[in-house]
Amino acid sequence: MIVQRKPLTFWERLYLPAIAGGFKVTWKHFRRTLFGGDNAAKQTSKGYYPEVPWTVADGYRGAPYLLKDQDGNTKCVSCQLCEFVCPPKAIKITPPGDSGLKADRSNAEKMPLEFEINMLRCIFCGFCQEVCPEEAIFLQKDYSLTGLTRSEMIYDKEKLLALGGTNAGIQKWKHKLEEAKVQETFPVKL
Amino acid sequence: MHVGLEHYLVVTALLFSLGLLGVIARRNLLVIYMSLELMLNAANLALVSFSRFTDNLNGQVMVFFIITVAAAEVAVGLALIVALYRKKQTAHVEDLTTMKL
Amino acid sequence: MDWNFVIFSTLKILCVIFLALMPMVAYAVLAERKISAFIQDRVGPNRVSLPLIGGIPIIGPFLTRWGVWQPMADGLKAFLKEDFTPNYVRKAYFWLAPALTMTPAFLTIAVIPFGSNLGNQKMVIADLNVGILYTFGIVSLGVYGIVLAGYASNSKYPFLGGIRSTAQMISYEIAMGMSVIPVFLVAGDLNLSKIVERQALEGWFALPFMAQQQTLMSYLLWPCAMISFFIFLVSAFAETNRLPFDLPESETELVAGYNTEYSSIKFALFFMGEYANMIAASCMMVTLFFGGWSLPGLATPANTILAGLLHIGVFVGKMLVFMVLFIWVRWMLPRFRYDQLMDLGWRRFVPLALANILVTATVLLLLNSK
Amino acid sequence: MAAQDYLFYIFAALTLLCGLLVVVNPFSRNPVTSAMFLVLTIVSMAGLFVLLHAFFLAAVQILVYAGAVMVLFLFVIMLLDLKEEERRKIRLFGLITGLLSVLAVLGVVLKTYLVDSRLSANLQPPTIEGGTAALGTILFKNYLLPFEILSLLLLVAMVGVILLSKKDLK
Repeated sequence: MIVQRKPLTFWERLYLPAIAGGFKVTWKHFRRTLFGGDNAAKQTSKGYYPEVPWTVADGYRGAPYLLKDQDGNTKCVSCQLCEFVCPPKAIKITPPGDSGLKADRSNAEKMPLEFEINMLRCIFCGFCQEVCPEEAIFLQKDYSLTGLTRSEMIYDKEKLLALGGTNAGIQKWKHKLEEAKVQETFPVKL
Repeated sequence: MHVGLEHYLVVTALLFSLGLLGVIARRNLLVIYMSLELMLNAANLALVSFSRFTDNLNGQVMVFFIITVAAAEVAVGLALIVALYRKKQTAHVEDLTTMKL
Repeated sequence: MDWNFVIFSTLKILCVIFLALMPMVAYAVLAERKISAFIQDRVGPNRVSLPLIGGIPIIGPFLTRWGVWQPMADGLKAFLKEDFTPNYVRKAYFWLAPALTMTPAFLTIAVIPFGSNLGNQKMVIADLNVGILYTFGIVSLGVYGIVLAGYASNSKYPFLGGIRSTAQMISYEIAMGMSVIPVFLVAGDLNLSKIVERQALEGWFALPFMAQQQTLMSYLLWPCAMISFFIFLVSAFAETNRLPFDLPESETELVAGYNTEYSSIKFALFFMGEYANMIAASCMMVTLFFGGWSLPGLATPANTILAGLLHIGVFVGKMLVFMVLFIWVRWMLPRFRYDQLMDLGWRRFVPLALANILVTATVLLLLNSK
Repeated sequence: MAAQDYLFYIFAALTLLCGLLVVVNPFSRNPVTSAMFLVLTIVSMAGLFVLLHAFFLAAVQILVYAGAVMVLFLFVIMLLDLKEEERRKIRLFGLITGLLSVLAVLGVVLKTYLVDSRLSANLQPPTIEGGTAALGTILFKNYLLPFEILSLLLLVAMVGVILLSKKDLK
């Protein structure tokens, strides 16, 4: 589809109404923030960030961590889909290979020997979460990742698992089953 | 010794011959052009110093004219060089020896 | 040799550069960040403070909360960051370019009368007869820094940014130069101090009612002066590469234009050059159109120290208004397209400025022939 | 010696040195280097103009030459992406004839300047000032016709350049 560029009218070509409109909008915001003290930090919490922690909204995409299931077992099965999909190539997975490391749960074959996320490269896009078939990696609410060295910012498996915690509520196959059942009834949404 | 007309004229003479040397010795069309500018500037300096030491503003008016003409000349000359470069892909005088484009 | 003259000139240069211009550049950056933040519903820098400074009564809390020390932190960071020179750049020009951007901006200040008198010293570094021509000459030298930065980086985006910037600056220099000619026609002098003194008596060119004595002529020439001022203002935005004309470094297309390859203090020099240019442009606007150091009650050159300081304060105050304008407009308008920019410069402003010269000359001729 | 004489020697030396580096730069054959040194030559020459009290011309020299003409040069060099000039084998014949002709011109000019007694005759201490007003008056009184012809020349040059720089040159 080609959208024809509309010729500007005389007023538009003068640019003056646009300037006035721009001034109106910017002045409104300027006045509200400077004199009303009404800014984003005030709206979401009681004070400013380092002293008062920021209230993280639902759906915020923070740092990706690995999860354990309700029995405390590693959910990741080392399928390497997240490593493959990661746009900045921040994830590096070493599969068990010859070391013969078995999964610590009975319904999986294997688990990664090493799982590293370079938090300096991570762009918090959430592709890894989306692609994971086991729901083992989730973007959580951590937004303040700091370290004094580069190597400190490469999080290994133990650290990721420790930070990730347990989440028993998310059970992907159960959801899939529900989805399949719903689809069998052919709900027609209008 | 007090700086007088001769001092300025020696500078202009040296500058002029430097420009001439550039025109003769260099092979890049643009550098030759710059050397021409150098010669024009030497002439400007001579005119201004004459005008100063003979208490007469006519020389400075001439310099004004020369600067204007030089600007026009540079514009046309550079346009010619660009056009030439489009045809021949070179700006070296040694590669531009044919009489016809 | 007149040693008095030499000493006072040196003193003036040192004071203007190190006590006025450099801090002003630094705090212009802070102002830019604060004002931008307020317009975008944020608070801006408010963290940096020195130890024990909060203990000062009354002003202490303000000194710790308003980011007052942020420029110092920024400067320190610029010096301490890794100074990275990429491979394959043309080194000599790469190092030369930031200096060449910064210097002309500072040189422009030399002819601006930033006050009337202080004691028996005129408050202008160099009271040149060709004042405005000098300014335009120096401003036109400012292009070299950007051209060389684009060329020396040996990389595509800086190169495109450099080429764009050159064309833009040369084009708008013409419009800018032509726009101020009516002012000189009216004033009959190129000397900036004389222009300010004339405005103090007969009304500022942009606001003729701010005058010691009201004259019919200044009101008749008001429209011309306003057109002059408008073209000068817009051209100043283009000359300083500020939005809406920041095409040389439009980050969505060219990453950062000519300063893509620069880091640490070299980048900081480009940055400071931009702000120094803004200050110079504001000074020029105040001097040419808004009566310089004068106010209706304070129109005569000062003969006491207090009045002299007051005049300097008036000048700086007027200049700061324009600085805020420069910063504010950045958030008001989107960036122009390149062809729109060139169209505006060549097909609107140059003819308008030429017509303006003609009209002003005619009005002056008619008024003077009576 | 007065301070102005020192300034003359400084500016003259700068002009000649930079002019030399435009033409025979031992370090670089890059046209951009030549152009930059030409800019320096022009700026230091503006300094000489100021010493000769030609203030208007000094400003115009920087404004037009350094600000516009040389930027145009740089623009073209960068657009054409010119390579460095190769160092050729020096052809002795060409070099000697070139140097000889330059020396001959220099000799003739210098002889005229230095030997001519009229020049070194006692001139009045100069009083003239090349300010804008003085130059403008003489320009519009005595030289009005040349001035108008010049504006026509600029127009012609402009039209010519636009024609030349069109894509398809027929």
